[in-house]
Amino acid sequence: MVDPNSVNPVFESPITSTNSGSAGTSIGTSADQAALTLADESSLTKTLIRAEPRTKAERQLDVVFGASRLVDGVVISGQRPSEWLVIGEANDVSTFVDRIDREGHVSLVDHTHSRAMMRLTGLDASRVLEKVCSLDWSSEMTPNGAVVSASVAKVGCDIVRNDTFRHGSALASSAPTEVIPPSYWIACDRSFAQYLFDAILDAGQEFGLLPA
Amino acid sequence: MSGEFKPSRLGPQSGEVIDRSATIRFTWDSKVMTGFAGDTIASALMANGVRIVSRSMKYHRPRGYMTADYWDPNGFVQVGDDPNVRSGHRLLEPGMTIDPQNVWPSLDHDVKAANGFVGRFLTAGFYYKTFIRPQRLWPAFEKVLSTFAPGGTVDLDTPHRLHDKRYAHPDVVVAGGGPAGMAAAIAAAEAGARVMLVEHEHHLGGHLLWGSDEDRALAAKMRDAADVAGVEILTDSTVTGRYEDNWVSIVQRNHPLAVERLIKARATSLVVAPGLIERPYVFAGNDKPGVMLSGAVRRMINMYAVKPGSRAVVLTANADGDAAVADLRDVGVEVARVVDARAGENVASANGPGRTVESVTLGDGTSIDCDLLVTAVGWTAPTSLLNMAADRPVYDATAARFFPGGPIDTVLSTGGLTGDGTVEQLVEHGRATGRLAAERSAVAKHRIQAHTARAAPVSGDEPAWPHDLRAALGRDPHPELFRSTTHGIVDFSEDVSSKDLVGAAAEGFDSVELLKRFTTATMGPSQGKLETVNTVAVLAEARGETIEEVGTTVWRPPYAPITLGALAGRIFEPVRVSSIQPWHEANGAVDILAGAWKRPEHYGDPAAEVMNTRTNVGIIDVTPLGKLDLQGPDVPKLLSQLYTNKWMQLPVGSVRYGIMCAEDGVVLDDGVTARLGDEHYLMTTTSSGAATIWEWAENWLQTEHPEWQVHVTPVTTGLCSINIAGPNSRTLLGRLCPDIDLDPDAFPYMHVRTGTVAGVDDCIAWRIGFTGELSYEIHVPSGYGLHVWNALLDAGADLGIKPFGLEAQRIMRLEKGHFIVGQDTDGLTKAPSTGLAPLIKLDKDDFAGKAELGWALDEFASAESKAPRLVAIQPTDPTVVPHEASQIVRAGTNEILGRITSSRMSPTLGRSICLGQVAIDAAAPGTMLTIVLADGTRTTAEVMARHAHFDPEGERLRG
Amino acid sequence: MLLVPCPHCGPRNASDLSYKGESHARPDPNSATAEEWRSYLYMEDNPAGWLRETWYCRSGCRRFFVLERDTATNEFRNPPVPGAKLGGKA
Amino acid sequence: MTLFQSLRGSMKSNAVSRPPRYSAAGLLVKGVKQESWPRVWRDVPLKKSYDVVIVGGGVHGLATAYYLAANHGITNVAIVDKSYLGSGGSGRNTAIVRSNYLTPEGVAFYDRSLELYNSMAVDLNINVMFSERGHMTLAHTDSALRTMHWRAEVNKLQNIDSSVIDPAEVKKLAPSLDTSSDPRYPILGALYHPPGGTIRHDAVVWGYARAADHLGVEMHQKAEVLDILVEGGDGPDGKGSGGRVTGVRTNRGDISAPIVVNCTAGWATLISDMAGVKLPISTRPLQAAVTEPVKVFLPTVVVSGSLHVYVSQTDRGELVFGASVDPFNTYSVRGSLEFTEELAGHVLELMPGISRMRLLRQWAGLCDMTPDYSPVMGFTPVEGFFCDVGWGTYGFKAGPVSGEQMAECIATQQTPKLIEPFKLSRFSTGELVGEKGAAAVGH
Repeated sequence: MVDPNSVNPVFESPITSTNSGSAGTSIGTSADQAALTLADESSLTKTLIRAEPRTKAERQLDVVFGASRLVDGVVISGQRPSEWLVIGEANDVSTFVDRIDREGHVSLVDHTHSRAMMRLTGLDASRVLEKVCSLDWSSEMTPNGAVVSASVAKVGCDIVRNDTFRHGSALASSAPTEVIPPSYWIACDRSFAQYLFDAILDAGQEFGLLPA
Repeated sequence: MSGEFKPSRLGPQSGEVIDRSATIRFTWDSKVMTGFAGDTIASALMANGVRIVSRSMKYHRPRGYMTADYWDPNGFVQVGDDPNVRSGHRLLEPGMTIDPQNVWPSLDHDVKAANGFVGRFLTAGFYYKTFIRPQRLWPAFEKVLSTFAPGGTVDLDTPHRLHDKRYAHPDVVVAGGGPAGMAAAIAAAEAGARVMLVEHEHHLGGHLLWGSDEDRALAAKMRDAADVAGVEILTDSTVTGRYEDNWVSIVQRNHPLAVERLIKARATSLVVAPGLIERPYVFAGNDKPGVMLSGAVRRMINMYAVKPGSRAVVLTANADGDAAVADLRDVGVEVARVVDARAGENVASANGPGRTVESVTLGDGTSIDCDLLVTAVGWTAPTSLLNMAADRPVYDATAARFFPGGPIDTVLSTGGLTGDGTVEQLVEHGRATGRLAAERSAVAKHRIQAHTARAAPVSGDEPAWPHDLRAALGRDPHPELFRSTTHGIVDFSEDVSSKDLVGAAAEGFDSVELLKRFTTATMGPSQGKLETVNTVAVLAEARGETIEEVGTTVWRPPYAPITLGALAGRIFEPVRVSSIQPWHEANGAVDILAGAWKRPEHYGDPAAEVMNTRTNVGIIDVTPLGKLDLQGPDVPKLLSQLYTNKWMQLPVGSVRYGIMCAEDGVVLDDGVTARLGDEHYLMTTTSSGAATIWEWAENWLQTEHPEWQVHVTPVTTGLCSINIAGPNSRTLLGRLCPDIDLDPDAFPYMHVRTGTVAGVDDCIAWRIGFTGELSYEIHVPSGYGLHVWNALLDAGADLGIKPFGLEAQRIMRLEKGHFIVGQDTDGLTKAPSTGLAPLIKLDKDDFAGKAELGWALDEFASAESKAPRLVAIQPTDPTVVPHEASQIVRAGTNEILGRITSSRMSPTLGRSICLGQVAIDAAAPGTMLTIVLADGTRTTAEVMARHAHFDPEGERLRG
Repeated sequence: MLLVPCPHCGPRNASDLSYKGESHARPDPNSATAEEWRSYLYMEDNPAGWLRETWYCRSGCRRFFVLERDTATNEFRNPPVPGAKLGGKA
Repeated sequence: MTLFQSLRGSMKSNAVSRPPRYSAAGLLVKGVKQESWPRVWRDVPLKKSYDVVIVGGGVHGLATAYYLAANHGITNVAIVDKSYLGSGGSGRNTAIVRSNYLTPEGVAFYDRSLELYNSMAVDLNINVMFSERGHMTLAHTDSALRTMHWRAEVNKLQNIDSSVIDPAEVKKLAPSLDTSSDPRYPILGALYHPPGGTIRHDAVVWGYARAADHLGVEMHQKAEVLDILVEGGDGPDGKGSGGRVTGVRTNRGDISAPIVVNCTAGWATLISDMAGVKLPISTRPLQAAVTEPVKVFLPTVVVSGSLHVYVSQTDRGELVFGASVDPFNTYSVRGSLEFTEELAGHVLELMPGISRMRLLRQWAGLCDMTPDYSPVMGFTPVEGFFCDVGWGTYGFKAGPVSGEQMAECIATQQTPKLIEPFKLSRFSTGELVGEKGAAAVGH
């Protein structure tokens, strides 16, 4: 018998099938813009930090509800009042989280396994979201950096728009004339992940959305 | 009859929208015909000489095109599996199979037309007055009557083709693409607004399209300008409704991929510019084929190059009627007589004797032969969208039509709906409206952005609200023409005549709403677009009142009918699965849907799964179990508030069971909570209660006790939960848990430990006993859930490990006598009824339901208690398994004493076992109950002393 | 679709929130008479006009808050200050 | 003299001669003579005083008036309504009737209603088009199926024709339903109730109005109640508990009456507030919709609790749909788009073949919801002020029996046994009615 304790566990994403059920039949999108993609990023480390107002932790996080920022390789997302999600590679997140002052009513929960995550990127990304979510995805209402929670295809999701930065680093700035396509991190309860991935792919079919 | 006029295609017309190079073949009533691309079904049929399109609903009278547009009440056809297609609007497509509806056996020879002869007896409301006696015959009558149902036929095999939906957040939606609507859209877009311009028809331009060449040139120019300004143009699309806070529904019928797409637009401003709908005139014979409205004639000639008649009489009260005269003459139709209503002339009847118009009798008695009678007697203002914004239209007798009532901040109107004018005046009014809409949207947007956390910051104060400084359009005088000296049809789709209305009013149905209900006028598919004003006018006349005094009816959404497919769109039905689901599916699990969760009910033989678990060891995936991570110094206070029992002293490493009640004392949920650390707890709830209990906890924390420091975080699927049950469970877990001491003294029943399972860190394991066996429930980070599951199966192979499903778990818990909230309890079951009264601790200061539970305990203890008791029950005949919900009655009577709430054949005991709710006088142990089985026979059963049928002392689970 | 002015998220579709009904103060369960308690449980003001009611922003910020709405017109007024104590005994 | 005796004293004087009977022969005669029918009810001036004033001219108010006159000889009765007769819930419901309730008291009550509906055409001389087409409540989950069994078993013990049928039988009764295991909510079975069906709701209103009118009852439309006159109560202005009613104030002046009955739906709270009587009611709209007609294909009434939808097809071929009440309290009846979207989605899950049918019209009516899905009937803490309110979404089904029982309650000054469970005081004693045990969509 193999010693089960000797087998190294490997993280399994809840999104086990990334095959688009239907070929992306694109309309109204020229071929050179067709880089509209949906990528599974569930394996990123996510730590939920909750800290009451006026704690040191709140000042360290320094992100208001509805906004996000990149700091020390992690994205801090102000996803609810007094509630932040820190997203990044495991080492970066733990380094960051270890520095958080725990004085006062501050708590941490590892959400890596609770929340699946996918990234939708492309010039038509907001048009895809517009089909599955009732929010206004214009840059006035949901600019780069915005964070919002909403129902996507009937699943509760936390969404971060980060066109110009990712965990790890800011994106290498492209030529100034080039349009930076919008990019959204969509996090949902792990158990819904496969359903949601498929639903978004399906909605994006008309814009040529492909799994990345 | 021979020599009857047949409409035909004209030579090329300068405004035609058909493409003569693209011929389309189709069938009508099984005859092959051809038309052109750009034809509507109506124009193609008319070009092929078709005059009779349908039969009327009640009297089966022959009907031809009257308005020849979307609203034509006579133009309903069946296209393949699509019933009730508006042939005046639907574009012709190659290979279309088009058939008439409501005909039997055929369009030309309709037997039910006999209804027409007895029409004088079939007055409105006649059904109410007949078929009363003998009452037993009514069902037979009803069967016959239902064969008279109008409309097309549903093919029940119609697939739900691709329907799509989309949300939009435009600054301005303009409903109507005539000159004013286009102008409004252009002006708003030029002012910086995001604009959607929605036109019901296939082309922008409205009435310009059937006007002069200059009109059409203007339409084309504005269309281009709208494009340049960045307006999103949606043709063949309809704004079907305006709901709360300018939630605007738009049905797009010409989407390239979807059959139809429903767009839900949160419009900051809505501009209503639908134009006007021409009104039919009421007179004898007004529904004969050959009677057409002026707009229909002009569209047919100018847009579709169809000659509608050879010899016409035109009743005109306005410039549109005059223009129809000119158009008819231009294409060689003899206009035998222009009857000028402005000069007091009138039409009294359109006459047969055949099925189509052969002559017209004028008001002065003159009779003129003709095959076409055109009327132009005024308009209905389609104020539906304004009605939906609470506007009530106001009648203006001078202009002989209704106008919008008061102003609405975010809903503006323009075009013919608001007044008359030259094209230039309409365009100017439209532009002013578009600018105002854009300015108001900018203010509203500023406000929303300023109040929305995630939005881009806005600078400066909110701009002042722009006032409506538009110059109003004028109102041209128009004669009031509703009904002639004769009676005719008012509601063409319902076959209701003015005579019916007068009769109904005399009977007392003399308010608009009662009249509507009694006669069904305005209730049919055209929903009042053509007939509302005439209905009101005829009622006003009957009551000797004015139209203002009578008032009008409220137009209800939708503006135009919407297919169920479009409303449904893509159907989103989220399904949740645990990390282990791929294994279950690969290993023969039969799934069950529990709420949104898809989970294994069993793997083929639930009884064998029970026996294996009781004998060896079984594992079940219980991931759906609700799990809440609780942190903070005040967690015990929260637990004390939520559960009925005590929580202030729970030691670290312990697990406790509790029930939760609502404030009315009714059982809400149950489960165990473990204390993992000083200020760290893990609560479990029932699977179905997970979301509710989370919200319930937040509610207490946020509204009642904001001073308590507790963070509640749902971790249901962050932790993959596996219950390991059976005599071998300790041995099995021991092989995978190097760092947890499983010795019963070190890790007793109702305790919790954290450690490594199969190489996975941060796992939680606790000992509980839902199944009644020695069992460990482990919670592992979900990304490793499948890994641990496989490791258990591998490590337990020699221990007889087998997975078990929900059904085996249900059997085992019933053997053990554990109740399930929501099955063994119901919406009225208070906590004492479950048998867990000792868990209600009234000496706590407060907890949810405390007040009611105090009274409930007193009631429960009294001899007259009416509260049911949950008891274990065993049928006398061990092979009889009463189905769940079987009623327990007093012997020899039908008096209900309770019911079976759970029931199974126990594989362990080899007999049937039950839980049930019974009245106090049937609850004593040893009581023999009478149970009514599904087939009506009765059987007996005994009330047991304890809930547990199996191992009542709990020796196994504590082992 | 009604827009509900969430004090944290801004205007949100009503379907993003759960309606919790009229906001009534909870009596002390230790001293309330049965009549008082059941009046709290069951009786409603149910006015056709301004009503103080509790909403829960289920899809958004997950906060409970009290709003005032005119039940005849569905208009809201007095959006509350975020974080204020709601309902309750105070 | 007791109130009962004084009421009895008022009988007979208002007797009115009977108008021509409705019949096929009558129709023929009128047709030949080209005459019109006399008014369905008289249009008479409002008097200064009545023995009983009924607020609300819907099925409940009209039935109460009719049975007061027909069964108890109390005819000096006025019905006042702020709009036209049947303008509220009576004309907005989806006209479904059934008696397969969950509790014995519910079953007994609604069964009596069904009995009255059954004989109504003859009793009132109007064809109310009662279509006993059967009523099916679909179960999509084990727990729903268990509840169906529960209802069926309770029903059978009370001799109600009600049973649980399997998907094959469901398919036989309604071939348009998808009974395969493919849908997200597969049909696992149904509670089948053959005596349930539909009825023409307007005809019920007009039938009661016409019959009550013949017996001397007066109908006053566009007569809005502005206040209820109460003296001696412990609340402000002498209203509330311990007071007694003396009349009503209307937009057409004061009317004195020793008995005032609140038979409103949607406005029950507002009317009761005028008497100082507090109710356990929240007002919510219930929406409904109708499609364009197509040839008849659906022979029974189909209800799905899990999918919150009920549907039937009229003899005219329209599908009539209803759902559950709106998610928040409001007095606005403008209707919503989301209602139609959800409705269509759910209907197409049940009947995928009808995606090309078109929704023609949607509307809403106000429902007064109570905590236990059961009405509030009978006496109130104000003497002479009676309530027949809180009818939620099931008021139409109960119209006839409510009228009959309320009339008895008023005439005898005793709470009849059938409505004993529905008394207002249950909300202070905590003895809620058991329909709460399972009700979700109660149609």
